[in-house]
Amino acid sequence: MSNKTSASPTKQAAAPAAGTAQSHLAPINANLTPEAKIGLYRTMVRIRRFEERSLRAYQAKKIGGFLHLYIGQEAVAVGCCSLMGKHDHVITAYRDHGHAIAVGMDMKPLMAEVYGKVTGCSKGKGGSMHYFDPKRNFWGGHGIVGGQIPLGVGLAYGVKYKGHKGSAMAFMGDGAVNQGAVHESYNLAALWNLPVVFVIENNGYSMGTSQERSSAGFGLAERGRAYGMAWGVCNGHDLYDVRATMDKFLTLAREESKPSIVEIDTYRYRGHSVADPDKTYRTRDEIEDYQKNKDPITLFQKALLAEGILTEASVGEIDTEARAEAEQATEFAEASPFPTADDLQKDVYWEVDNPDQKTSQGRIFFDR
Amino acid sequence: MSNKTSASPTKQAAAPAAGTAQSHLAPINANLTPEAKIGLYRTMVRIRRFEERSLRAYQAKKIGGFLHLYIGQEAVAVGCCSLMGKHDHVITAYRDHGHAIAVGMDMKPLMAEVYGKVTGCSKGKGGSMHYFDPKRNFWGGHGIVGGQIPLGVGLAYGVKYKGHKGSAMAFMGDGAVNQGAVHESYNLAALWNLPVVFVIENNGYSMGTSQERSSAGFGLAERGRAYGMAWGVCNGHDLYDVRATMDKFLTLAREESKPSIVEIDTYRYRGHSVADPDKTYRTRDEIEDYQKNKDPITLFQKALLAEGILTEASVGEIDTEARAEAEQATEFAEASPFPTADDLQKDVYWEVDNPDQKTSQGRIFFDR
Amino acid sequence: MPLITYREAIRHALSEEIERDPNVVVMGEEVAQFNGAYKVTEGMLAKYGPTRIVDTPISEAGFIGMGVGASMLGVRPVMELMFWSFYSVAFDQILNNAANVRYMSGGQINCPIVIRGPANGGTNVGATHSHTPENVLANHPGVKVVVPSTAYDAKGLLKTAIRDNDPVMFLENTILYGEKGEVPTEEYLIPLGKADVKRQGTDLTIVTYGRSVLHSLKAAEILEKEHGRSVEVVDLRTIRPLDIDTVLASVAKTHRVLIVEEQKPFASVGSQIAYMIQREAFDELDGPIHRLTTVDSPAIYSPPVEIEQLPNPNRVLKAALEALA
Amino acid sequence: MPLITYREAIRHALSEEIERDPNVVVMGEEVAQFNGAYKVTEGMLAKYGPTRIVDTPISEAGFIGMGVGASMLGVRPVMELMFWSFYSVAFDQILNNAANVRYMSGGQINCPIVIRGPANGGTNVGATHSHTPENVLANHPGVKVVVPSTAYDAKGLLKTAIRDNDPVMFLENTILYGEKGEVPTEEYLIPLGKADVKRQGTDLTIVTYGRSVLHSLKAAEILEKEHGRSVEVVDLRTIRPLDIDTVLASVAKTHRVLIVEEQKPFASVGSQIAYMIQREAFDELDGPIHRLTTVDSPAIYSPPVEIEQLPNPNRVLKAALEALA
Ligand SMILES: Cc1ncc(C[n+]2csc(CCOP(=O)(O)OP(=O)(O)O)c2C)c(N)n1
Ligand SMILES: Cc1ncc(C[n+]2csc(CCOP(=O)(O)OP(=O)(O)O)c2C)c(N)n1
Ligand SMILES: [Mg+2]
Ligand SMILES: [Mg+2]
Repeated sequence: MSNKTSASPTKQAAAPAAGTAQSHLAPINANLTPEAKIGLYRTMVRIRRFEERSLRAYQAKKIGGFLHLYIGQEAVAVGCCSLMGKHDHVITAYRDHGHAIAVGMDMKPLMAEVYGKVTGCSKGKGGSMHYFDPKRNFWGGHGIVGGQIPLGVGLAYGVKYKGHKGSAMAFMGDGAVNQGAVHESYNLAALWNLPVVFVIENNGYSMGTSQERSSAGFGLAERGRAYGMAWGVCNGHDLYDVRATMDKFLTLAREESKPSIVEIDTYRYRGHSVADPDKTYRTRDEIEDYQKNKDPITLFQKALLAEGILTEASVGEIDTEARAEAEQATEFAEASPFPTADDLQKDVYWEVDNPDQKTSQGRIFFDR
Repeated sequence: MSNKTSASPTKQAAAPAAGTAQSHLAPINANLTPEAKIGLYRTMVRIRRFEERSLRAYQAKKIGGFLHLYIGQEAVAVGCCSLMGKHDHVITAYRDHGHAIAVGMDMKPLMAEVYGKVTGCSKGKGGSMHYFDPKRNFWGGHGIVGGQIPLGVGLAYGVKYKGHKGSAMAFMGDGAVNQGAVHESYNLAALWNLPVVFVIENNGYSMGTSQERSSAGFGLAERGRAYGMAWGVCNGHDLYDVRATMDKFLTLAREESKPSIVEIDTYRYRGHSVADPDKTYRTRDEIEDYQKNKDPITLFQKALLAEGILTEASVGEIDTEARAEAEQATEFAEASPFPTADDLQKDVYWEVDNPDQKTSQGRIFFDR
Repeated sequence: MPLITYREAIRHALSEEIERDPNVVVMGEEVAQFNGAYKVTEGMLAKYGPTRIVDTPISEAGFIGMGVGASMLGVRPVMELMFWSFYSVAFDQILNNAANVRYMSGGQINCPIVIRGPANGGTNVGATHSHTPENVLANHPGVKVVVPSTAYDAKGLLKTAIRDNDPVMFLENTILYGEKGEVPTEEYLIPLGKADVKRQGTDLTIVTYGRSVLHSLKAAEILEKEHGRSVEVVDLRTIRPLDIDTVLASVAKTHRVLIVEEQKPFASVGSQIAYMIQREAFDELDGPIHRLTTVDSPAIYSPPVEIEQLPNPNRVLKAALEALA
Repeated sequence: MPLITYREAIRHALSEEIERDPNVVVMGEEVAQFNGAYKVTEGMLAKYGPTRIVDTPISEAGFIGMGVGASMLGVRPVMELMFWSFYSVAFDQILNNAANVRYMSGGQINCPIVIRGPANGGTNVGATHSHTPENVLANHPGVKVVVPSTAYDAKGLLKTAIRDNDPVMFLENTILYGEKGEVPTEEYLIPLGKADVKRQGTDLTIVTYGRSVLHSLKAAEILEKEHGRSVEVVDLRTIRPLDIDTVLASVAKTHRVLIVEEQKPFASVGSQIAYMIQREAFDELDGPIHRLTTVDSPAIYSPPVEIEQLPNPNRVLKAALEALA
């Protein structure tokens, strides 16, 4: 029995094809101030330097568990999250460092979190896969493939229920689209006109499985058609294109309370997680092609250099600052204490953490 | 928040529309002998009389739990199952009486099963929702909405693995299509080219919920497009059309090992289950329209009368026989003993039931 | 006090909380237009409208997850599972998301969601529809688990559950829906984690909850009348948090214990209670802790046999006599 | 006997059974081309080809259900869950379909399927990836549950599991994958439901299984050397069927019991064992049965704290001393 689908070669481009050429002219981009553009660039650089630094920490055995790097995909999170207003929410999977920095989280608690320190954004309880910052409308960081998607629909439901003009962006990978919960979410969102944008970050692989080996049919976003839902694709190597495309679908969500699926073409340079040897399922050439010709940071840097907004000097400065920031975050993480065994049973129940407002009685933890 | 989808009126016909007019000319129908046609007719009548009889037994409180009647949908099961060869398999949901009789099960063990008797097809352990006859390639009878669909894909996998030219028909209702497991099954079947036909018996409602209130988008079978899968619709009131359409897709499965989704337009006359008061969600008029103008038995009877294959006399005879058969089945059920408490722990483990081939040790049941 | 059914008591709790708090939404399959598969929500759509009483498609993972997500934003969804058995398709959303998201976020999030519906055998609906998952649920720190046995308890506990800021799993019983009990007209709340001694006694403690309380009370009556034995019946009411103190106090009085539950035996709630009693009151025990559970097989359909598979007054009586022997 | 890893032992079992029986198929996420997320199936695609070693999409409900369906036709699928934790999305297929279909059909069907993968904490992968569902699985009659602690046991039990005609849940451990043990080159089978006394002793019985066996053995050594106490370590190996006789025999010898398990405490396997011991050997007990479990909260990420959350030799030692006190 062959696993080969008859349908499509690897990463078959989903029609309508991405039209990136004009994206920088879209008002959402054309209207950006130079400072704002530099800000976007800087955020991408900061994500990359943060992750490179965390990789070194992982190699030095300072970090446990998994470390799923976002390197190569930065334009997606930065492009999407840069469009967020007060009532726009974000939820994603375990490859969440980019989104966390893109929504404005500080590097220190992020680095402390992967170190498992009590100063981490999740007090060392979540780790790399579970960054959260509800105050910035960032709802994690989730480890079960596709499991966050119903929550994302719920965020959209909450926005609508409360009468806010807002949206939820529910991010997932190309491998997640074959989870049942994702489809149930599509149907619910379409049926009830919930303001959610399902964002598929299609980096071509789920671990070692290429899209053609996991997903039947042609486009991943195009599955939205089956539910009568709007859908689109865009070029995730081009920050302008991500913003231009997402702006359209976020507006659909905010203004008309309509859901949509957007498939963003992107690529990860590293293995699935740091532990993944990354040798069996793709070629060195393929990776290098992306690094040389489609790197989102390089491409945006070139654009801003061409626009005269960045200079070689400012590029270097931004980079130096980002490295320094990552270094400081690492020092902060190193210097921070671990949680203790006494912390184990905190943050399990709201009520236990708020004893003054306790209404329950009885034993709530067992065998301690 | 409104539950109304913007998409479609109730039971929007999925394109391509069913073309029933010529179905009787399709070779699969045209080549039938008169005896075979009478056999099909008889099976539909037998299903209806069986169910009417079981309904009376339910009303007389002889039957516990649920009783989901198939009345009005007979042409679907009979049409589909009449196409089965040696390596064609069937699995369905809890509304399974029609399929059981259509694959050739005897009324006696079926009636005994709803009576909860040890002579029932599942020894009184399954009840109405859980008819099984693996010897006739009938794999149940399943209660969890959509839960049987992965099993159906597995049957197709088994057929293919064993190198047989065959298929699996996996039946579900219109409400089941929004279960995640169903979508996972679609993708797997399409990805691996498994010989399964997903049959959606669209009777317009899942309990009290109309299709437009449960499913976004237009057609239910059309969702197959998202997976690059073949799909079709047909008129479930017309036995010939069911056979002509299903023949096409079963051939695709058997000959090319390709999956498909077929949506069959049908209607149930009774409430969701006998306990359902059936007053809140549809009109008397709607039901009567179906009973008067689209009854599958009446329509096929008319066709066979017109073809000169049935006569008024033989129609009456077939009906009398079917009633008598249902009555005898009831007598059999009434006369049969119940299982006893000693039977509770039989049929749980193969090994316990086959002590001569036992390899395990230790306690396998607890607290008895 | 007026006599109302367990079903009405739940409906009243839902209605009162909907009226009290605009964030409360009742959601599930057939809860609105159909008036509820078991008519718990009868009339509520007409009264509160489709924003508060919401019908869902058959997509338990999707809509329960959606409820969890909405609860993170402060909506207070009360989700009906038509049968608790259907948690099998929503397991991940309940026990990974609702139960863990607070922890994984270091306490930044809480999920004020209630998931409710019937969880019981005894209605001849077979193996897939008769699960009693209170042990599985309570095994997961992060959720609370409630199993009321009377109309009074159901109302007071459900109101508390809806106001609770943690996810509460509320397990009802289709057979109890029609049982009547006295319920005051004025508002009341029952705290989670408080057991209720439903009958006082001195010779044997029956620890139980849910419908088994009724069987135990009947058996206790017979034991008193026909055997002259005095049985105390402790209704746990809440499984997590657990009022073990009330149990231990009773054991200290009777020195003999029978646990009665509708669970499958292996790693049931009762096994946990047994472990705790012997661990914390070893010297109080005059003999081993006995337990009566559902007979260990999938739920059978055959109606008369299912009665024998489940706890029933006769089986409780027999088990109690053994425990007293 | 050659020393091989637990991982290799499992691979050998899979390979031998694939070679023996053409119906055996190994299936799961990344088992083929990627050589297995934990390299258990390394080299097998190259050796046995894509018909026998099959990569699946991330659709656990779909492909596990598919495996159950195929097993009804006599295929013998050995399904890998990359983590057992992901059973959360396949729960219905496992515990309604695989567990119940035989019963509901009155014994007409059997499902010779094995579901295997690691189920353990200790690798800092957080709350959603660290479930140990053996209690939940074993709660459901219809399935068998195996948790091997050594390379030798893993191989012999897995081969038996694959030949078993009932659905077998086989729970491995990522941390044990690299542990070496002596495994004979000639073929052997270990029957399910047979405990193994991994160490003889007279003062205390430790009932345990899985990785906790290793911790218990280490603690037992210290107890002997530093405290002069003789501890017997009973490795259950199989949870259902359960070799309670071996446990009871040990208790009759030591009169004191400590249960060590990596479960969350509420309604764990250990609570069931405790219930059974006190019920069947009450008079043998010199004191209450003690239990050491994972600390009752979702799995923490922080690496040094997770060590403290789980059983470890120190925690076992402390608990054993308490049980001996
Ligand atoms: C339900 C479930 N199954 C399997 C896994 C293991 N797993 C983690 S990530 C992953 C691949 C996901 O790929 P994709 O969705 O494309 O996201 P990417 O890693 O490319 O960002 C797998 C199989 C999981 N975490 N959850
Ligand atoms: C997972 C699950 N959710 C809910 C139910 C309760 N339920 C049983 S049948 C049914 C309606 C199904 O409708 P449909 O699929 O259209 O089939 P029909 O009854 O019309 O044949 C519902 C909601 C169930 N059995 N399983
Ligand atoms: Mg990917
Ligand atoms: Mg229907």
